[in-house]
Formats: sequence, structure tokens, C-alpha cells
Amino acid sequence: MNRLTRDQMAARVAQDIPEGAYVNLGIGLPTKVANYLPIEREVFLQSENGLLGMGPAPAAGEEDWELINAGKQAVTLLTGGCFFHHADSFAMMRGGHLDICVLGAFQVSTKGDLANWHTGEPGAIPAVGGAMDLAIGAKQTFVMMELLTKQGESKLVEACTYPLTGLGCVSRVYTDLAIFDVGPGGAHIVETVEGLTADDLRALTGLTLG
Amino acid sequence: MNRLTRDQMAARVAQDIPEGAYVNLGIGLPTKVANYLPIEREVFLQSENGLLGMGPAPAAGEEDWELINAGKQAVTLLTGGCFFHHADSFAMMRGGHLDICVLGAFQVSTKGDLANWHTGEPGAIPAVGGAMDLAIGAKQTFVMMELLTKQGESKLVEACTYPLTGLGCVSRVYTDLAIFDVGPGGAHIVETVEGLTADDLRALTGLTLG
Amino acid sequence: MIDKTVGNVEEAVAGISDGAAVMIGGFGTAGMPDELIDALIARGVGDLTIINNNAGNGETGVAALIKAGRVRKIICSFPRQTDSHHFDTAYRAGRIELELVPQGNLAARIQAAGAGLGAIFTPTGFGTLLAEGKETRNIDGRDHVLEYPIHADFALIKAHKGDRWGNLVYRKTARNFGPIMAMAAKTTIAQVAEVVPLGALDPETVVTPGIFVQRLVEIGAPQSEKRS
Amino acid sequence: MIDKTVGNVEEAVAGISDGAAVMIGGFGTAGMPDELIDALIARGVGDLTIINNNAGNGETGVAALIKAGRVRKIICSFPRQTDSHHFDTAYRAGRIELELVPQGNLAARIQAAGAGLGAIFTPTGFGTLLAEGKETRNIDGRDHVLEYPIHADFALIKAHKGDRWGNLVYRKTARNFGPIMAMAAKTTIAQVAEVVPLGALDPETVVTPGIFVQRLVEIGAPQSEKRS
Repeated sequence: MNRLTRDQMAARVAQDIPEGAYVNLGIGLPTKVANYLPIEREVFLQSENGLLGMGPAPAAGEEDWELINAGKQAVTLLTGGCFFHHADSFAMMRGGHLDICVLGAFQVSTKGDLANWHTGEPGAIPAVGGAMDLAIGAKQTFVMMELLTKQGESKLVEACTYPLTGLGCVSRVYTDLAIFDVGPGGAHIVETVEGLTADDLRALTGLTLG
Repeated sequence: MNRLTRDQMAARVAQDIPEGAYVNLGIGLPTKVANYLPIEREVFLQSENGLLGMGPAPAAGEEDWELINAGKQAVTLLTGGCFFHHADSFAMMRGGHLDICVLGAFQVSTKGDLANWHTGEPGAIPAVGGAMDLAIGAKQTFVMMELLTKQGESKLVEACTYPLTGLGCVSRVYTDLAIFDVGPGGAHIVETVEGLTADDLRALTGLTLG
Repeated sequence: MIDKTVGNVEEAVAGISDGAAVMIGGFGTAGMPDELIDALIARGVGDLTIINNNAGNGETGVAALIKAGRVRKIICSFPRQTDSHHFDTAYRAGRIELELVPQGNLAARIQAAGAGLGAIFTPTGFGTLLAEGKETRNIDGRDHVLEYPIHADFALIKAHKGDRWGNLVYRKTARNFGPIMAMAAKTTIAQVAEVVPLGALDPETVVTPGIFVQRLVEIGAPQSEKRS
Repeated sequence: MIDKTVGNVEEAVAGISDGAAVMIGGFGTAGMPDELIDALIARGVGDLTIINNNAGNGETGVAALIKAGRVRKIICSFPRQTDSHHFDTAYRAGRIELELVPQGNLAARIQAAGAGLGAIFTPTGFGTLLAEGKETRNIDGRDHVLEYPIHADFALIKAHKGDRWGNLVYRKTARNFGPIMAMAAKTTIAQVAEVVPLGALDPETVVTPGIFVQRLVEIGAPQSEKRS
């Protein structure tokens, strides 16, 4: 079975982002999606710290630390991009103006609940950032994650056990083994990697998958 | 008794506007106050349609109809002035950032209630504009009006009979006969025109005046 | 390549249909997108709900739309003016419904729609006729009225310059409701005096980011400027 | 003549006293007013409530303020970072209280304070730990949480240029919370790279109108830019 690498996952998500889409890529794995958007396809990347039209990382030595993304990495601005303040930025998000938000996750439920901000471990210092706004704001929220934990447990679950980020907010889950649509009607398999059947996925996840 | 003219009333209000004050002058009589602010005194005039640092009317023929005040008259912008959108403009007002707002009125109660937007006559088409926002937004709301109607009725009243613009929002009332402080403790005479006594005012208004 | 510019005002107002809720920018005539409104009249749709600060001035813009009998309801702060005769006539004849909103609440409710808020508690209007029947609450010693967002299907606005991504800058007090209406409507249509090449607008000074604009059309010399 | 500029950072932070609620601009180190914070530390006041997106990075700015033991409570969205060790230590030792707020609600609550709203219904956070105990309401089929404005006694922000009336422009993503914090605090103090003559800022491009700024101080070469 051809488990996708993280870069292959990013490339697969990038396929589903059409020209003209307004997109927020979450910190971590989702950031890689930008690397697989063809240059000729105009996609508008938003970063919640106040820029739209985010370009790639600058060359080493060219960083401007007042031009950063939400992960606090130096970035560039495309011609035609612009800056705005934090309230306008989150209005953009909460107001449903973004087409797609791509997030990482600890767990996603078959109904589309998302857990990605807090492990809930005693003693852990919680930090939420923009996760809860991102989760519920865009027209569609995609999640990218490995399907299984290192211990082999499914991160696509009947009900999240980690603290929730948002309820019923995820529409699609991209994993290293399969892509799922999730929502009120439960989880449906969209595609699987070569050599993996729907029954294999049911066995791995323990879920009823349509 | 030396009843003040409308221009004298405007000049008297202008005396009480200190340098550095952020001020909104309502449509009509209050607009005249601007004419009596000494040029060397830097006062910031706000207009709720999105400008701060409003200057005097342009010379005839120099009007720019995209540079107007709330009364839709052509104005100018002082050096150092700026433009902003309507939500920011009313945030400025509602958020308590303006020091003084000067409004006209049909009636003001001794407790500081204001009625200045609607006569309540059957068949009248109501129009409120920014009146309700202006009334409650500034740190201090001043009213300018003739004390008596043409029929000789006091416009400073125990309780407004016209529809209210705001409750307990007026702090001071400038009239052609006297200046009053109003508020929870009732109306107090601040000064009267020459030749007019407190008892004369009590007789004219029928009010208990401190 | 994304190009939101369209060739003419007819294309710009395509898709607006009977019964639509349409925000129209402008404070009096400043910022009024006259050419887009003329195109809307020419399109022949009616039963519209219009959101604007006023209810038309003179013979152009919103006044012309009302005169043409296309407006079922208007949500505004200041309908009655010396030159609002077309509204006055329609209102007195019972042909147009009026929702009167204090100007700051109008702006805040439009902004709340654009920002995805469910409702706001605002102090403006408490204790007045315009808050009758509305939920109120005392918060930190101050009385407030609960007000709901105003959404729209379309916004027609006038800006100064724009680029093919829909970024806009405005001119002086013609800015007024444009930026917040652009955020509150499903489809925002801007008429601009000039379409400039991508990159010609300074990224620090863009007032309306392109995400809020779906179509723009260049109108070289708008009526409102000719009038001046 | 009104001149809001002051000669040095000590004058800039004058009047901030023990127990004050202080908003501090910045997202990470971008827009962090390091020099004003250093002056606040030198001033020797403590028991502060700090409102910032983070809880300090490395050794400067908010991190230095926490290290110096001046912060009783922090209201922020993202305290735990790889370089937030001063916060982590203080938090684990029970020396600092944390109010964790989703970033968009933080921005909206600050903006609501500046705009004089009493409260807002926001969809963000509904059904999560961060909404526990809060009033909720379903509006038009969507669940919302009632959130209250965040006010402050002071805001310390970093802008790019300013004039003697307090008008400000920002630089790139260092803008972030500056404009809304300036509106939400009783006294806003801005450090700017350059004080320019009145009229040097284009009135169309001023981001923070001077009404929201009470003092500004020129810092030629801020630490945060030296670090870069």
C-alpha cells in the first residue's frame, strides 16, 4: 500500500484548490500546500496576522521580520497583495469570505467536529491562537493529518476525545491513506491510496464508512 | 434684557471648547460654532460621514462634492486631517472618543434627556440620521437652542413630550437667554444674559432651577 | 488569471433579480454609484430591498430607482431631505416600506454582517421609539439594545481606483459605507473611476482588499462628479 | 498648538501605575513596542494585566516584562511557544493568571471596546472549553457565544510613522493589533520609527486617526528591527 508522504498529501490538497480561491493554510503541515500550487494558478493565500496575497519565503538574508505569516516565518507579498489589521483579518475569516481553510488536527469526528488545539493533558499550557476562528470561518474547512497515530489509533473518530476546536466545521479530511468527506451524514470515503480497500479502512478506523 | 443672537450663542459655545478638543458639530445652528473658534486654537472637528480635521467651506467654485460634511455641504480638510469609513467614524463617536458634541434640540429635559429628531406629528416622515449616536457618544453633549418656542413655551422641560433621541445624555444647554447644566440632579443656571434674573428664568420656564 | 473587471455596467449588474437585498454606497450623492444604479433600473428588476444611508436625492441614483418603482423596502437612517421628493411620494402613497435605523447602528449592523457576528448590544437608540420591542440589557451600568446584522445579496459601491483582483481605494468622504458594504454582501460590485494595473495600489493603503469585491467596472467620468 | 510627541520613552509611559490594564501590540515580535516595554519595566510598576496576542518571545518585550515579575494576568490567544519560557515558568509556578481567548474573539472584543459596543454574539468557540459557562444563543440557525469588550487603561503600540496630531501608519504585518488597541485604551502610546511633519501623511492612507493616540515617541532604530 502506497502511504502518501507529507509532501504527497500537500500536493493532493493543492489539486483541489481552484484558481481564484481565497485560502488560509494553517501552521505546520498545511503550510506545505503552498509549495504545490502551480505558479500560473492565481490562488489568494491569507494569513490571519493581516495579509492577503502571501508569497513564498524570501531568499536567506532577505527576511523582513515585519512581514511574517501566522507561524511567524518570514514570507513575501505578491504583487496585488495587501495588509490590514487584526479585526479586519478575522472578519474576513469569521464572515465567511475565505473559500477554504486547511488545518492540521489531533482528531476529526465523522460528523466534522475538529480537535486540534489542546491535548487536554494535565499540566499542558493551552494555546488556541486562531484555530477556533479558522475552524468555523471558511466556506470549507479541510483537515490534513496522518490517519493513524504512532500507536495505530485512528484520528478519524466517532466522537473526539480531545477538547474540541469547533463543532461540525470540517467538510473534508486528507490523510496519508485516504480522503474522506465528513459531516452530518457521517464519513464517506472519497479516494484511497493504491492497494487499500474500503474494508481495510473500516478495519483500521473501526468506523462505519460510506 | 440682551437676548443672544444665534451668532452670539455660537460664539459663547466656542468659548467653552478648549484647544485639542475633538468635537462634532451637529447640523444647523451648531455648525456656526466653527466660525468662532480662533484660528490659533487647534480644535479637531469630526464629521460623521468620515472625516476628522474638517476645515472651513471652500471658496465658491472650488467645491469638491466628494468632500462634504454631515449636512452635505462642501467643506475642506485641514492639513493633518484624514478620512475613514462609516463604521470607524461611528466607533469614534459611540466609543466615547469625542470630547464634545454640540446638537440642536426641540426639547431637553432637566435630567438631560434629549428630543431632537422627530416632532412626532402624524404624517411626518421620520429621519434620524446620526442624532441618536451623537447624543450618547461624546464625553459631553452640549445643546444649543432658543430657550422658548415662538409660542413662548420653554424648550427646557421637566420631561420631553417629543420622541426621545437619548436618555440623560445632555450635560449643558446653551440658549439665547441662559446657560444651564442638566443631569441627574436637575437643571442649574450657569449664567444668564444681562438683565435677566434666576427668578425671571423660573417664571419663563416654570421649572425649579438650581 | 483572475480578472474581476467587466466591460460594462450591464455585465456588472448581471444576476441581480427581483426581490434582492441590495446595499448601495453613498452618503447623499458622495459615493453614490449612479451608473450601476442606472444599469439596475435598465435591467428591469423590482421588489428590491435597498440599504443606503438616505432614500435618494434629486433625480439620480437611489431617487431614480424609487421613482422607477423598483424599491419595496428601504433600510436607511435619513430618508427625509429637501430633495427626497420621490421617496416622500412613494412613502405617503404606501408604496414603499421604511426601516429607520440610527446611522451608527446601520454602520455597525452592516459591519457585523461582514464580520460574521450574530448580534451586537449597542447603546444607541436605547429608550427611544426606534428601540421599541427590541431586547435590551444593562451591561456595566449602561443600557443597550440588541441589534442584528444586515446582510445583502449585492452591494453596489463607488470607489476611486481598483485593480483586477478587486482591491479598492476611495476618494475623500465618498468612502463612507463602501468598505463595510463590500464586506456584508454576497456579491459586491464596484464602479471605479480607473482600473489600474496590479501592483499600482500600495499594499499598505488598500482600503478594501480584493476578497470583498466580486466585480468591478471602470466608469471614466461618473455623473456624480459631472454634477459637481 | 497640539503636539502629542514626547521626547523620550520615560515620558511616554508616565502615569502607568500598579494594577493597570495594558494592551501591547504585536504578533510575536512583529509590531512589538520593545522600547516602550523596556521603559515600563524601568518605571517599576507591577501587578499589571497585559493584553497581547502572545505571552512573550525570547528575552525581549512582553517576555522581559513577565521575567521581571510585573504581570499578574495575561489575556492572550497563544501563550505557549518554543520561546515562551518566561511565561511557561511563571505560569507553572502559579505566578501569572491566564485568560485564553481565541484570536478572532480577542480582536473582536478589543474592537468592540473601541467602538463602544456592550457585547457581541460570536460563533467562534461555541461548544468548546473556552466557552464554558458563557451565555450562548442560536441566531438564524447558528450557535453563538456572548463575549464582552476588552478595555484597557493604556495601549503600547508600534507604528511606522506618525505626526504631532497622533495620526499613524504602520508597516506590513507589524500593523496587526495596533489600530484596534489604539481605539480600545483610554491612553494610547505609540512608538514610531519616524515623526513626520503634519501633512506628510496622505489623509487617504492614515490607518489610525490621531483621535485614538494620546502620545507618541520617535525610536529611530527599534530593537525588533535590529534583531532582524
